Amino acid sequence: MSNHPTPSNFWRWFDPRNRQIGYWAFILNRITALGLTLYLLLHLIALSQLSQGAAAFNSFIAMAKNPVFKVGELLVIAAGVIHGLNGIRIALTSFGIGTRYQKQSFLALMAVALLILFWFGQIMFFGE
Amino acid sequence: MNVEKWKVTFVVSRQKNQEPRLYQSFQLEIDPDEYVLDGVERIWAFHDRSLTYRHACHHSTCGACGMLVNGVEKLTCITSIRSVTHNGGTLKVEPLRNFAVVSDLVVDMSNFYTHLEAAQFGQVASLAQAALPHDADTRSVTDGEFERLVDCIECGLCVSACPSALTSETYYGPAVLAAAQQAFNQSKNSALIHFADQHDGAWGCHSAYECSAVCPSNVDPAWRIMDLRKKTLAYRIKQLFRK
Amino acid sequence: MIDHISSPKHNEGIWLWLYKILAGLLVIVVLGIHFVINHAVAPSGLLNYEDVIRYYKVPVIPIMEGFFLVIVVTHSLLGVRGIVLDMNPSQKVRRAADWIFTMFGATAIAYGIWLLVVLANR
Amino acid sequence: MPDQPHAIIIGAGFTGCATAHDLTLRGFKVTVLERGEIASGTSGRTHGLLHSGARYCVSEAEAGIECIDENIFLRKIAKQCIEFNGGLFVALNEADVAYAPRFIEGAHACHIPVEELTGKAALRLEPNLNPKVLLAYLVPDGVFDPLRLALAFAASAKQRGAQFWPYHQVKGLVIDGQKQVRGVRVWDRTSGKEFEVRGDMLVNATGVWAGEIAAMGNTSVPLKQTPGVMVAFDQRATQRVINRLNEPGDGDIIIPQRRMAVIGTTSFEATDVDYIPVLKEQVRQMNTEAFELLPILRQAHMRGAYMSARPLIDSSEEGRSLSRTFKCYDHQEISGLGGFVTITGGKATTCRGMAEKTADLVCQKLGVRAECQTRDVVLSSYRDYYQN
Repeated sequence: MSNHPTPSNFWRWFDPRNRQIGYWAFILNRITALGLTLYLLLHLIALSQLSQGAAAFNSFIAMAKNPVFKVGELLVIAAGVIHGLNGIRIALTSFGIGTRYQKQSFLALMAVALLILFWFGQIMFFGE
Repeated sequence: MNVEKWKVTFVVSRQKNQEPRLYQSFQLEIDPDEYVLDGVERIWAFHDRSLTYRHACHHSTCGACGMLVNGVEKLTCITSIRSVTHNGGTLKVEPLRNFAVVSDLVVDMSNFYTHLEAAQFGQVASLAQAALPHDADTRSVTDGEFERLVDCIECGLCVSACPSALTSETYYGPAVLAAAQQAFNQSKNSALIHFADQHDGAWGCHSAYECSAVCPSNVDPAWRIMDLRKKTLAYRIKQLFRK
Repeated sequence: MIDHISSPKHNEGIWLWLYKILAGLLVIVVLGIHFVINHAVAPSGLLNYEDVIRYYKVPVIPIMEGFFLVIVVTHSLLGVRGIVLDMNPSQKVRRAADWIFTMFGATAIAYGIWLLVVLANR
Repeated sequence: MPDQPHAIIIGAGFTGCATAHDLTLRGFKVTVLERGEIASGTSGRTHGLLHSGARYCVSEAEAGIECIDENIFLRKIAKQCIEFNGGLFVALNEADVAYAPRFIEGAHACHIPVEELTGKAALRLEPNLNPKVLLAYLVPDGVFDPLRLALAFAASAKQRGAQFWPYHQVKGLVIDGQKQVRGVRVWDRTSGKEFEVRGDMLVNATGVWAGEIAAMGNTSVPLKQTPGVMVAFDQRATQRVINRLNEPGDGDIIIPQRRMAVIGTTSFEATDVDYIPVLKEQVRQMNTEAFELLPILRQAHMRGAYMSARPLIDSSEEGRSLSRTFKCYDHQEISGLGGFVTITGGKATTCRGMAEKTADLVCQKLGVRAECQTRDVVLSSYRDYYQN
């Protein structure tokens, strides 16, 4: 651990100790960004199944219906919703809109994110 | 007169000659209304003369005494002991993060000051220009033209709390960008837009808002960075149509 | 003295940043449309091959999905590039990273569009 | 004598930094040793009042004249860290009004420009004043940032080659067989190492600690260490410095600084000034006096309280009436110790003048012919101090 700025300090981006709400938003944004990028990569690879015809794709979908995959899928949706809603906040505050209410807007948006996730969870696990 | 006394253990970061950091404990019996800086000064005066720390004005106008107190950036001269610990408690004092340690609690801020100077930031401004638009605190007390020392005391707390400053020593950091914003308001010098328009400038900010959370002096650097972004955008769009 | 003050590093100027923000907002919009259409056009949720192929027969769909692919890939790669820039890389590392990001993005987009063309023609 | 004489200055407060600036302008090689950070002693802890001299024009014309002269110089050379909005001397009762004729007379004698105002006019200028104000005088007071003023002098000196060694404490003097100071033994507190620094002249600019350094050479300085308390409130209640129109007393000056109001001060004697605790009783008494001037501060929040010890020249009187002027001592004359001078006393406002007198004495002792140039040389940006 170095006291002066150095790339090897990067893990401390994710250290929320003694930090406030805005920092939590930053950490969530960065984690979800990295998670979604990874998902994008996997998603593109998975979709190649489509090019290989009906059988390949349908068997992949069948596999994707098991609960482990569903939990993974819900995580992706969570990341997307959090990153997206927080992204709206960052975009607006970056143009000086609501900058002074960044804490309140983050909490409100995360409440919305929770509601959306409950809704998705409901449909995905108990919907059919 | 009866003065309340607390027993407080100061845990102080010690570091000399670039050796690894050690923590040394000092037991102090101290009036809880004294400030953390007073505690540090007592340690120097009565326990260990080799302790080094920065300080000057003891009333939050110079910005020299920024330290981490229990992990949080504080201007120690106005942080009362009562507000950060309890009787019988401990109080951890460390140097600011994101600066190289010179000795014990002293950090090297030369890079920071070089950047502030490059941002063409003056310490004295008119009352209107020294204030934040959403905080009219010092204006309109009296009529007439007055000047005052600006809010930023260049203490570096914001840099210590900034996640972007953790990994990049060339990132200007909140105080410098806030300084550029204020300088641009005063001079409208487009060189300041070029200064801000890069990843080391306004785009390296990731909106964690910790700078504004720890600022002891009402600068609201995060707000100023966002304002600087807006001004940069307006300037660049205007440039597009001028050509 | 530090020389980067006199010579600014134009590694992320306003336009790339603005693009990243706007692309991010567009991703949200398109994703919203995607979900609505998804449920309107294919109520079962595109979970078998035939549904997917039928979905892509609607002419606007491949165009929308292609657009979505481009903004999602560029937004995410610009974001990751921002994280790399936060580490204050040397000029050499930065150029190498930029090359990798560009190649990766171009490959991903080309591959995605090829996939769209294949599906739309089935 | 070498081509470039080498002066060692102990203490990087206002006087030390200003003397370094003056001596480098006169062609000296300068090394400044400071046991703490720049301005970490009395200098940093001043309230930051750039005196017009009016505070002393009745009791001590000499100090009053020094202040107004230096006030004008500093406004020219150190504009970068001065709020110059003027000041008011305010009369709240008949006793204050009775003091006015002496005040006017003193101000004229010291050629300090003053402008008389009725109570009403004063309230129009500063609405937060006690509405009981009967009479007021406008004076050219100002406010400076203490650390930055010292840094600006230090930066200017550094740009002309002066070396600053903060966290270096002097442990002893190096004296040769002819009772001549040749240098000092220094303890580097950042590394723990001890070593010697040699020079042609030693300047003791340690202010309130001047006696300790002098004692290392078995010589002395007549000095009284008189601390006072100051309190900062989080409201800039006025734009001008507010002074009580009367004899200097506790809590009779209120200074606007950034977004604060700083109240000063008290006066008592102390022997150990390395750590002076803030005495709550003094704070309470002083606040009561200050609230008389600006009742609005009763509702303001106290931001900080601190102690600062003035070095006052001892003419064996009580604290308040000690001289506010400064003195430059040649230890050759005091105890026959050569190569050693002490500068102490004075006010922050007069630091440039103190440096001039000190540098004059240093030049005279070393037979160097060089004129003082500090009256016109605008100081470098204080931030340059941190550039290598």
